[in-house]
Amino acid sequence: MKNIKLTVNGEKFEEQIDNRLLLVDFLRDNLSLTGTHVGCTYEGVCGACTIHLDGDAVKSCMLLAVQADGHNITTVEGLSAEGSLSNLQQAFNDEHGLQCGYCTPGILMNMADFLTENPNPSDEQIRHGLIGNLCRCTGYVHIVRAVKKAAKMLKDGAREDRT
Amino acid sequence: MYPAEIKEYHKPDSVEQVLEIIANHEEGESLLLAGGQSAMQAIKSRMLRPQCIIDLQDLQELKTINDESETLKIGAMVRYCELAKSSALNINFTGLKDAAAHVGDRQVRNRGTIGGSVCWNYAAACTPAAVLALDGSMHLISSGGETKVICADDFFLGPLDTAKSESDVLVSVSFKKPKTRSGSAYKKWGLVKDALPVVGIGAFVKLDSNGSCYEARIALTGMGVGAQRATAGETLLLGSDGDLQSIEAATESICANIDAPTDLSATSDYRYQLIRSIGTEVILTAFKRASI
Amino acid sequence: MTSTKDSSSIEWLGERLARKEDLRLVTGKGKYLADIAMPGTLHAVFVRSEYAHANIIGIDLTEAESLPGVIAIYTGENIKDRINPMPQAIVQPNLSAKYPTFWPLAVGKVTFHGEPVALIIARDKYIAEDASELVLVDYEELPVVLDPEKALTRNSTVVHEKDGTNEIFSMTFTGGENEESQNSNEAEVNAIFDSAPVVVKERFKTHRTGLTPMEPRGVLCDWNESDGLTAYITTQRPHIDRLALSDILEISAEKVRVIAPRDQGGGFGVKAPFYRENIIIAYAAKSLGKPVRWIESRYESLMNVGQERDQINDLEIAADLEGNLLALRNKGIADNGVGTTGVYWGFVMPFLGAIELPNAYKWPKAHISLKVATTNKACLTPSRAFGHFPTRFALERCIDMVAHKIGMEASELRRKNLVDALPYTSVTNEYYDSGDFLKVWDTLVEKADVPAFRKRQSEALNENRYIGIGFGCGVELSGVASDLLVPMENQPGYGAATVRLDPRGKVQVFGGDAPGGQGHETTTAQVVASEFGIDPAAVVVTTGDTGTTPFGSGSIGARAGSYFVSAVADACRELKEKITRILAYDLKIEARAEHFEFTDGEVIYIGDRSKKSSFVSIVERIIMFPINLPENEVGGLDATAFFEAAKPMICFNADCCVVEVNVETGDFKILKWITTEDVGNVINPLVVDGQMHGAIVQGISNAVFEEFVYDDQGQQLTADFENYKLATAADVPNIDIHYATTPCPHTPLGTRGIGEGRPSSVPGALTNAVCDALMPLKIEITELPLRPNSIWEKIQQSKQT
Amino acid sequence: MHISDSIDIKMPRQIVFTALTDVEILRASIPGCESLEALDEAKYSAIILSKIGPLKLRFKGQAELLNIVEPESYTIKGEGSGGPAGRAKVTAHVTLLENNNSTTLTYDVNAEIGGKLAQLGGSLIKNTAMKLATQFFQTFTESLSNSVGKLPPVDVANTSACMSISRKLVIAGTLLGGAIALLAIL
Repeated sequence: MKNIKLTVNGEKFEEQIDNRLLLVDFLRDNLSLTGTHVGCTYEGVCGACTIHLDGDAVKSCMLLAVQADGHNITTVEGLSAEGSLSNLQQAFNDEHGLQCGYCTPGILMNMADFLTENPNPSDEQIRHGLIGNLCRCTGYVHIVRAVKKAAKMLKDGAREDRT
Repeated sequence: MYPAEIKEYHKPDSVEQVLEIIANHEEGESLLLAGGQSAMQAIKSRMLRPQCIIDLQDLQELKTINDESETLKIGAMVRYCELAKSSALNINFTGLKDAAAHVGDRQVRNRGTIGGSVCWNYAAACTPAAVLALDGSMHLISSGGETKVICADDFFLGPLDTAKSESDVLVSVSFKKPKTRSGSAYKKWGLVKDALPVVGIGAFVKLDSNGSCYEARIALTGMGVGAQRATAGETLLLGSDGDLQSIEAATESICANIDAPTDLSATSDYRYQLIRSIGTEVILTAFKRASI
Repeated sequence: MTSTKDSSSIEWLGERLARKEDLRLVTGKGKYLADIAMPGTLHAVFVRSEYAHANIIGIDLTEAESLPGVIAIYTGENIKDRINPMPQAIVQPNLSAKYPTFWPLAVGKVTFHGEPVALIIARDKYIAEDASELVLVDYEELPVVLDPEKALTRNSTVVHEKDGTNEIFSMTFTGGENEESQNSNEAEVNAIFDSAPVVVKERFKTHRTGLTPMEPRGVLCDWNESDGLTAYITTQRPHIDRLALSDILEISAEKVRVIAPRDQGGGFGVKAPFYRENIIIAYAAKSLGKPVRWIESRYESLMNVGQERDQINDLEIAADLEGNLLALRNKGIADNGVGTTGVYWGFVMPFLGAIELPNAYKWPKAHISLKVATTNKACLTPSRAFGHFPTRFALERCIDMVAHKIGMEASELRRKNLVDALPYTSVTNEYYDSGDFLKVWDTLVEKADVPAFRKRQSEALNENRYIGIGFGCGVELSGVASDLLVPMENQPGYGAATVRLDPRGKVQVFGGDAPGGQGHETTTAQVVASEFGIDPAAVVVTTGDTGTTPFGSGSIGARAGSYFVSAVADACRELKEKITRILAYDLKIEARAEHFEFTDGEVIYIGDRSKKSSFVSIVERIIMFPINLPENEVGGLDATAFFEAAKPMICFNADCCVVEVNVETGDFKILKWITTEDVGNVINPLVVDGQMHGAIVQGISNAVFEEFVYDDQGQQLTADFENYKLATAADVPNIDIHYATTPCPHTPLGTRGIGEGRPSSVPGALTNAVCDALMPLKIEITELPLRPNSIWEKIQQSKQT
Repeated sequence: MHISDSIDIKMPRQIVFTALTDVEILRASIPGCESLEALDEAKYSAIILSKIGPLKLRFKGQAELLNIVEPESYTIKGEGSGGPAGRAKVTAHVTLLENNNSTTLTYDVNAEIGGKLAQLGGSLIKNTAMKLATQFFQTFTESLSNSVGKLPPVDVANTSACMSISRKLVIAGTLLGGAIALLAIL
């Protein structure tokens, strides 16, 4: 057991946890932040559990919760203020960038990070950026469109974005 | 699948502390965790059951790229995403950039490190092959605090096997800057984009003032044995100016001298064909980069 | 039922409305099964067989049971006298077959790698996994049955001994009901083949692949004495699951409530069967009196479900030199796996595949038969385009081979033989109700511009570049009428919906089918909004809870756009009748429903537009103030409607793809994917586009990247996403969609159900394009997966000859 | 999975054969051997800890010996189980050919790998097994050179000696089989 202190979506937490607890389980089970999903087993390939660790998109199933001690985490729940959508979330809604929505939180977290690095991405760059997120419903077409739209919205400063 | 019990977890902030923790445990009890992008797969599947995890993430001293006059020194905890973006690798060591930019996916590159990858030496991994091609040296500190430098040729022993002992800590990977023009490249093929390489090839060529190759290194991965040199191909590049004929002779010679396995991903013959095809492209690129 | 639309119903139909459900899904507020919290929930982990076929000599639980935190462990032996075995009528098709007997946990022996052997219940999922490692099962290995053809031979080991054979199902689909007429039909077909100028005969193989919803399966059960069992299940058919749980566990049906969570991470058919895991989790919750949750890992999922397509089709086509198709002959063999999956049992998929084999072509004659073999592999699981992904691959590929033999453009040969007048009954007796295949086809071919492509192709070849074009098409079921679903799955096909108005003029819709991401909340709201002339935001849709929804057979076979929304429309119209009856009475006019218009929140008398009421007031008046009503009228606005089309309905699509093949490595790139669709009237183009994109990419991913592999001991080697490879965004093309629709005359809104069968035309079109690119090398590919490795081998062979 | 290879040992065949049945040499030659135990006349068990880099897997194995034709050939049938990690079943056929006081040892192994081993192992299984076999024979040859002359002569006609040979070979088989299984983990 270990005591950890960390910030999740701007809120400070202190918890006593097992060393072996995965970060994704900590977020889901201990903090009830169930927007972060699990879609594969040990391999860490699907990307549904992607979160931001100190601003970088990483897979929370490939980290132990104890590793997040002292760090700053953002989950999909923290991507926008309650009652509003970020540009990226809005673009996914506008362009039908999701169907079942299971992979979506991971995709949003990865793409939010991606867009800060690639403010003006090509389709090919977006597709390459999405390799770490499997989606079974959309065929990715609308996802690419949504990310492109979000890039434009961000550039146009269409609205305040907290990502 | 969830990890089996982990009795201890440490997050030291200096190499000395790491060595101390290792020393306080029986051999084989502790595991150094770098980015953890491979190790966690093994831990979650319970193939790996470390009693004690030593997390290296707070070792700031291992996180820098030092572009020194004669060598490029990359801290063991430098991440793929940083390698892929680093301008320090632009001139001679583009091959390492090529490899780092296509390891796994963005999330993996945001977390995985050069040190973790070379120490894990997975059977099909890009970074060890690129480091081997670029003649990297591993700088280790052993339990007594003494420094060891092991060159890539002596470091990579086989899948999951390296010359690093369990009580060693890898602190950096360094590359000697060639005094003459040089170029490097790395490319892989997988069934889906950026997957673990079915075949991955790195090449490094040094050219004299006439543009003729006087030293060449080629490394392969994906053959089931981890990163491996393909010396048979290298000798055929000596004296070449990057002409297609010598390059094709080199890849053909690699095929004749290396075992390629058949598995779920590809047949042996197809791997050879990929060596020919990708190998030619990679070596050509290395020459081209050297000629700029 | 009326099929005419009033003008107000146009407004929301066809609108690219952003989805309502997205607002919770993009903010992480979706509630999937694993997100449902119940205090005191215990966690379940299965111990699964490590062998494909072995007797269970004994199971030692001593160590596992003594682990702190372990609550209970179940094995086949200790539950078999307390739980009724499968099969049970509710989940057994009306097809003559050798149904295996089995319990949720293996009894006596295991029959595939991954079969549940024991169930651990613990306070924590980590502890449950610790305990699972301590369960010691003593196995005695048995010979494994892995090859479907060998399985059907007399000397083969038999997987289910009681049957004495591995032939779980066989059928002849042509020539009528009795053996004599079938034989004479076969003789006629043989005669055509004997004299036909062109015959192509090939063995087509499709590998084991299928669909993997991103959310694996899960079950959360709770029990109390007064309410009985509440079971949250990731399922497409909660009402069937409810009856099955009631029958198997002998819990009176009124005490079983099944809830499919409102948010489900994809289904694609994989969540349509009734699974054995449901039974034992419900049993454990009832026995322990505590909530029990099982969340399937991806590892378990890939070992147990989502495996489909595993067929061999010995297909022959006879044609004349002008490209007229004369006859079709096919002998199918399918690898069923163990067959221990409720509702489908494996063979229902190849059964449907054989029925759908003839596709959109006019076949004067055909002989189609099928044999399905039980093997020691996971049971085939429905996966979008089930059964006919393999048969359509065979057919579409073979048609191209005929075209090559005759020297005709494959697209022309197809057009020449497409069914050109509907309705039409296929050679396998499938009814094609309506549509215009030629319109769809011609639209596609125009977009593809074959002559221009041929020019580009020959120019490219001069530069040693190999590009190719490929075509394929598919007639797909648009919902499944009772006519087919009763004999096939022993379940009704009608759609059912309850529409309930509240006094504030808002609408609740209840549907028994349980979707998994297809956008039903939005499209249903659009239908209701267009019927009542209100905003879709005022409509709330509840699905999948057997406690609140009318009976439905499930979210399967493209039922939503055909059957469900039709029931919704009918229920709305029933309420509109009542609203207008009472409004006419209040307005003191003689008028019926068709004299009123529901638009912009008002109900307006068309004869005098000043005579009207706001929608909210009239609704409130009827629900809350039911006085001064017409004679025999009572208050309240709540209607349940059932929709059944007299005959089955279809939708139709056609694909064209352009590829470039690297002849050095066999690698290929899809340069373009064009598709034309007849989906009937479109409720929401965004949603329909999304369905098409997803289905086509699933088809590509199945055809190229994904494959379930068993070794020669029956060990499943592809139980993770590292080895079972799904296409990533970087591996697949953009999709160019065109619509060439014909409104469906049999549904109230002219809509067709779409999506289920959509991947079926993909593997043929794609492989045809690769073969077209390689025409100079005369390469015909007859097996999937379509991998660079195998293409390269074909190129090598071709170079040698 | 099928592996076959051969090595030349610069020793007469009879000595090699005898050494292959020497428990001390075998114990020393096979990496990670933790225990050896005779269950009955024909069955033996062994525990091996295999280390491949950071992975450490403990396997329990059993084996029996068949078709002994001293000093020419024998067959080992072994099974190793690594618990949750998986299992391996190995049949190894070993033949010894003598030429000029040197022996060519050929082994031909058929291994069936099961459980997580098979699923997570991929192409590494064979390679690692080969590596282990090489390691085994390297140490074996060294041990043999060191102990030559110290080996007791073998009386072929003596049944009990044969029995004891079989026992020892069983262990060798177990270890080889177990080792292959262990290494398959990757």
